[in-house]
Amino acid sequence: MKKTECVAMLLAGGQGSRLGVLTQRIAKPAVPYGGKYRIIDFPLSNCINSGIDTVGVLTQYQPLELNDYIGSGKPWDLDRSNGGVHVLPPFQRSKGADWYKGTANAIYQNITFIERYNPEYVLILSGDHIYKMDYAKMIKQHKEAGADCTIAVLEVPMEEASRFGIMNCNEDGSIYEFEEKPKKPKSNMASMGIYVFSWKKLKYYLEQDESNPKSSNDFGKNVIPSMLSASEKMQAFHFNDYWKDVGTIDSLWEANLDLLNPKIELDLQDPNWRIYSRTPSAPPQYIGKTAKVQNSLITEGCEVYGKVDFSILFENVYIEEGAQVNDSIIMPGARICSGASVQYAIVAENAIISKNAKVGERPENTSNLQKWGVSVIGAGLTIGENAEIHANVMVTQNIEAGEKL
Amino acid sequence: MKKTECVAMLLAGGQGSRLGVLTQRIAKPAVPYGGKYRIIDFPLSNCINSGIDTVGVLTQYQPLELNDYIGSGKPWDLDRSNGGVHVLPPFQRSKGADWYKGTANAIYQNITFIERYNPEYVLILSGDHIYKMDYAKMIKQHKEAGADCTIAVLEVPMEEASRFGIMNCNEDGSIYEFEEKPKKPKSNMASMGIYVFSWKKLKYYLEQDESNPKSSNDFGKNVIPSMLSASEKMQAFHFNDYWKDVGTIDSLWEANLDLLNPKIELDLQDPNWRIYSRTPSAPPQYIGKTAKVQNSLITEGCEVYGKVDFSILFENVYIEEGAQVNDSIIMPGARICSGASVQYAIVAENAIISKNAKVGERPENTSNLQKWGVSVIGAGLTIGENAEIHANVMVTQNIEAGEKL
Amino acid sequence: MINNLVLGIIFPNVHDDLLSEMTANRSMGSVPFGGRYRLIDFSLSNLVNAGISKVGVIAKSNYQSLMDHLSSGKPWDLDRKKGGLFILPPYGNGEARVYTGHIDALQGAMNFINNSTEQYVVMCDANVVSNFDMEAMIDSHIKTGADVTIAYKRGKLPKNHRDIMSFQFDENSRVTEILLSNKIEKDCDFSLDITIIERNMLIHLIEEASSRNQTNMVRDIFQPNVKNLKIYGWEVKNFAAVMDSTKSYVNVTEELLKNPTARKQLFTSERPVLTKTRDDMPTKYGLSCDVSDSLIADGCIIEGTVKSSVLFRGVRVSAGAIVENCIVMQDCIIGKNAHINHVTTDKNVVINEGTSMCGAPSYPVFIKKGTNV
Amino acid sequence: MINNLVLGIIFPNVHDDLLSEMTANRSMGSVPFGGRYRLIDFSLSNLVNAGISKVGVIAKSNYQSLMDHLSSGKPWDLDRKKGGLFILPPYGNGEARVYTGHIDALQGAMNFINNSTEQYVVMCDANVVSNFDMEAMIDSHIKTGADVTIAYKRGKLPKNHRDIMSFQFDENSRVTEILLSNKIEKDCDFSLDITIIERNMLIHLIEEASSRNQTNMVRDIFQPNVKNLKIYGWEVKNFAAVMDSTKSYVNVTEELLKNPTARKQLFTSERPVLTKTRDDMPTKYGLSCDVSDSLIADGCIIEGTVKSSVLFRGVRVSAGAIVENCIVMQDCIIGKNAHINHVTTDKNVVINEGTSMCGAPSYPVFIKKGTNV
Repeated sequence: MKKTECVAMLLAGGQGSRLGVLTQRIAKPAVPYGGKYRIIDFPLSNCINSGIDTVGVLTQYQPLELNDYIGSGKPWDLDRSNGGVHVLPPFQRSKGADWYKGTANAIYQNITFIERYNPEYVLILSGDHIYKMDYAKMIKQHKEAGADCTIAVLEVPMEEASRFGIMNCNEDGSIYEFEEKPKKPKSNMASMGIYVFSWKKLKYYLEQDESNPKSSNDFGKNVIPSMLSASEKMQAFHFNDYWKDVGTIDSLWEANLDLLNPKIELDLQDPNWRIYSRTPSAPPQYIGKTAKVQNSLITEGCEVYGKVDFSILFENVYIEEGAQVNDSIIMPGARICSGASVQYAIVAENAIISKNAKVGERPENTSNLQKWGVSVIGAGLTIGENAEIHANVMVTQNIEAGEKL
Repeated sequence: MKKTECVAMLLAGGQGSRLGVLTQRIAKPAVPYGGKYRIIDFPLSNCINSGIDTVGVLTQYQPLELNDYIGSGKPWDLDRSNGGVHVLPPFQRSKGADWYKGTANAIYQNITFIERYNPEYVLILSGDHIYKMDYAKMIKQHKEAGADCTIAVLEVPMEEASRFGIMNCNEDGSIYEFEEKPKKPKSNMASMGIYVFSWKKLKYYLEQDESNPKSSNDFGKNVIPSMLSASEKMQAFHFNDYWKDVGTIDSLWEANLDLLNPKIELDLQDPNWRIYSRTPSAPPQYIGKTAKVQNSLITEGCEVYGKVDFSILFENVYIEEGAQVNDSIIMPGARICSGASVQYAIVAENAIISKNAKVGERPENTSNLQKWGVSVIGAGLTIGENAEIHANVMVTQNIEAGEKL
Repeated sequence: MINNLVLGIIFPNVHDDLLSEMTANRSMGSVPFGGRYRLIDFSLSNLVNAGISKVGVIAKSNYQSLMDHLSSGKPWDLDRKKGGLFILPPYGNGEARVYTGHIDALQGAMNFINNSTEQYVVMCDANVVSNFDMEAMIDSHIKTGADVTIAYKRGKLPKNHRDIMSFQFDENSRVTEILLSNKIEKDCDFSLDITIIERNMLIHLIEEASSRNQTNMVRDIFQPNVKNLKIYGWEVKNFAAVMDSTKSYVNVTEELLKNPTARKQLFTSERPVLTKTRDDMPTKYGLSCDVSDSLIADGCIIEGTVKSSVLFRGVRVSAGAIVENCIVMQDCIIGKNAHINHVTTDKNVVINEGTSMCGAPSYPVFIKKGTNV
Repeated sequence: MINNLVLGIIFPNVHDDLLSEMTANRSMGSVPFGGRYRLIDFSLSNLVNAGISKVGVIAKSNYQSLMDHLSSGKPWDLDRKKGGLFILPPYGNGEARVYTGHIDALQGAMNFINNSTEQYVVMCDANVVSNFDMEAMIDSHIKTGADVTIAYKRGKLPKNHRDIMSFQFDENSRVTEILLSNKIEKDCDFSLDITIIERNMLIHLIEEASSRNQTNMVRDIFQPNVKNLKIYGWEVKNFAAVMDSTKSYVNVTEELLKNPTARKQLFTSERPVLTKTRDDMPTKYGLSCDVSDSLIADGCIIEGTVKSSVLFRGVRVSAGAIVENCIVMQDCIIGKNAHINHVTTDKNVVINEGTSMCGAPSYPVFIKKGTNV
């Protein structure tokens, strides 16, 4: 039997409920990002660029769009006779059926899948982060250190450390302690949720974990702590480049606009580290005579006749003459009508902002800065003429003309 | 939006528990058949040959092997940019998650999938039958009759009619009554479980059915009867060619050996109606000097040095010199050692029948003909030297040398 | 269903000489057009959108870039087990030589045509840009019982094209006369070189003509047989243009910028124009950029001024640069404070910092692939 | 990982003349072999099984059947976005002409080679049948620091092959002498024409040689430079055969039947020989059939006698027919009571009812494609 050195397992099952209306009908990894990508493009592209061509994607929440998006894996060069990308939903066995109970259980339920490739290592990834990372380097370090588990860590500002899972390390990089959201963090090394395991070890601990009825079957809460307490060799792998968790509306908005920030290094056009995506067939973008576009990302299929500043337009967005879009993200097929203004907002797929409607507010214009935040218009909704949507509102149904929210 | 005339939905979720050890780790539609096929090759090939290129495959039981087998749909020419074959497992929504409760519920849960293609008609298929059928003819009749639902029916011997769902029809082919396994059947027109629905009607009845908490959400038990009682236009479509339900060990065995019966018309080599399958890379079959092969189907990768008569060998089967195989089905990778004899049996994948072991019995050699039946050896099992497996035994674990069962 | 009823054939090389500057290292079919396409994409998409699932491309020379572009046919959903895309280059078998006209091109592909089972054939030249309902044209061909149906456009004749047919019709759109004069000044009905014919009739006509060593389909088959063959016209009312010179290539592009209806008809979502993707990121508009009235593909970085121009994928317009009335092909770099006007640059051209190049509306300048100016 | 480190190049046409009967309408690479393969499958599978993911096939003539066989490269997992399979036919660009030797073939593909980024190149001729661990050969090339490593086999020299090298080595397997005599009678170490070289060095050597109008890689590059270049040999211990005549083609096939070790080495499941599938059903053995010592592909129907023969896909042996010591290619029909012995039939041959054809072991008869006997 042919051996595959490393199989990647991508946890894409979470609902991402903090993204609210954006993940009502799609799984979080399928959320659009950066003008023509989906969040999942990043781990998938990282895999193929790192030479990992066998990837299992674990799904259970609203997988239809994600399944179709992944398809045969062609856009990421992951359609292979041996290996390639496989979507792994939960399933029924001859004795009973289970949804995935936790991250570790999801892997446990797919042991058969992993064993078919007879791997030395298993790489655990999640579908919630925007970053470019060479997993091959991490696997190399894992091998060279003779580790049982290697965890990618990122330095975070000390004051934010208590929001993360923190790894406390010895000088040689070995981890002696893991604290989940510690009140008094001892270090600022946050786990990125990216693990390399030696497969034999992982299999042992997954089986142990499964037989413990009290476990919540989660990597961070159960598997990593029990490996630590059994003194397995755990190493930290340091990562210093751009990394962003896009778990909240504000962080998703920020991560998008980071692409417009010349100080932030996230080059999506690097020929040595392409980020691949499945793109629809759309004509070139047309920028009309009346348009004024600055500091923005715009993609094919868009037509722009209004003003666009510091914003990201996905495919087939239509900005009418006299419309204005600032500091916003406009997802595929949305239309901003004449006289409408969209600021500090995310407008989801195919939404329509009618004439003279206003969506979102600049922080400096808000009465209560404490309550300020990015506004979100759900997919396919219509905001009526002259309606006003204030800051920090999540719109989940059509808004009548003139209404204020 | 582009319109697809007809979307096919293939119900492949059942466990097929009557196939016992053969479906312990794989779904029934993935059971090998005919030397190089799987059961699901028949409905999939029928679809593409009928010009239907959009197929949803509903799975929930042990789908890993089936998913991999279907893959991108390439072997059936069903890897399409628009349409193609899609595997549809159950999933979680923002409010709750459900396994497929019944055949109708499985379709109900995938209304979103169907609606994306905006079809006029939906064809419901199952993955349990061996037959070649031009669905285009059935859809044509459905259209011309202006029917709401067309059900494919087959004439069965009157004495067996009470085992089937029986359609009672008027002279014009319209169905006035449906009886599930009637004790006193009024006709011998059995439903083949193949339905064409006008999508709007089906959607309406699926939603009605779903809102009825007493319904078991099954086409035969609920949806068809309620359409009939509402006087919707239901037509029968007559089918006269080879059709075989492979739901039991005996019928699976029979359906295989039918391929060797010159009186039975099931041509798998017809250039106008190819049955496609995903085939592994194996060298040509080698028939050795000591071999004696008659009236059998043998495929690539086999090596035969013994006697094979009235049998079907799948890929990479090895028959040693001095071994004897009669009236049997030997699935991929199995090995029959020298001196062993296999008769009236199904030997599943990678099983080993050791030296001088005996598996199965001829009906004429059985003491009690009432209890006679085909014997089955489960996948990967070893039958020890000189062991004897009598008729009608399903072997689910390794058998020691000399043991008798 | 059109599927399995009609075979498509594209001639990617037949008019290479008309765009000689752009076809020095590529076939007509692989000339870039419209910001993100190659000319062959339009013919291929028309065929595929009409439901045709088997297409032969009869190549002659300079077709390596065409092969790279078409590869397995996946973007057009033509990577099929049955049918799909067939590239038929010269020396591929005993028959195929480097051809000169449609007749010997078809003669070289006779094996392919003979072994097909489709009843009809649609043949397209690659220098036509249009997006129309070819299925309707096929239906009309079948309904009228025509021997040959040829798509035509009403308008001014493309004058550089020596072999362009213009038609006279009777009241049923049957062609009564075929003219090959390029002197016609007023609007006329000229051929788009998209032709439907029964496969068996095509085989017969080609064999007849080859046996007489004839090579020119228009002069040797259609014109002499206008009375014997039932030739019908099918008017393309949508935007359609025949490229017959570098200047007409520029004019057609300008038309797309000026005329929103033309753009809408060519880029309708009903029948998308399909092409190979390139994994570019969205185009980045810088802080100081000034862009208007332009068609722009993905992967560009624009920090300067772009007006009434078409930018292909991966073009970089540096700060202070001005690009007006230009067609800038893939991966060109316009340096700081450079200024180009009425210029067409082929792929990978670099306009250095501060350089100025200026054509005239009546005489656009063309800069060859890979040049550093 | 070999991936992205080594580029593969196959010459499917270079020795067409050696199998002239079988290459009348196809390239050497598409000659059927071993029941279900084409010769090129062996080179391609060796490359792919070594982890190479970019392969160029430099075609010359008669390559339409080769293109159909290779199509998108899917069976070899070579339909990639990065790398994959590239067919490089003549007239594809300004450089590529109909070549005569390896040097001008490579010269015509220079764009492809230049634009690749791999450090090494493995070149294979298509008339060699073997299945060996090419990854180990590549590792050895890197470890020894050789300029060139050539795979060789110890045994009797294939005598019809004019340009076949035999080697003398020093104790480190470095080649000290290259002989081109085909008079050598005893066992020698002869080349399998599978060559590893650094890409940049290859480019340099080819440019040098072309500038002198040289075309023959063996005579013009390797032989004169045996002292300047560090040329190493790498012995293939597995079964390996060079096809240099129709007779040797038959002999190699016979060897596969006679020698279980050869069969096992060629068809190991560790490194499967990959080929295009055809959707045939399993082979049907009739009631009265008598089959022994034969390699048989799927899709056959056998009602007669088959002994010591190879049947390709879709062959039909009718009742009463006898096939002995034969190679019967795809879709041949052997009629009732026909008898053939020591005969090789190309594709689609029909042997009519009762007909008898008989070659000798030393002189097998060959029947051309599509013949009705």
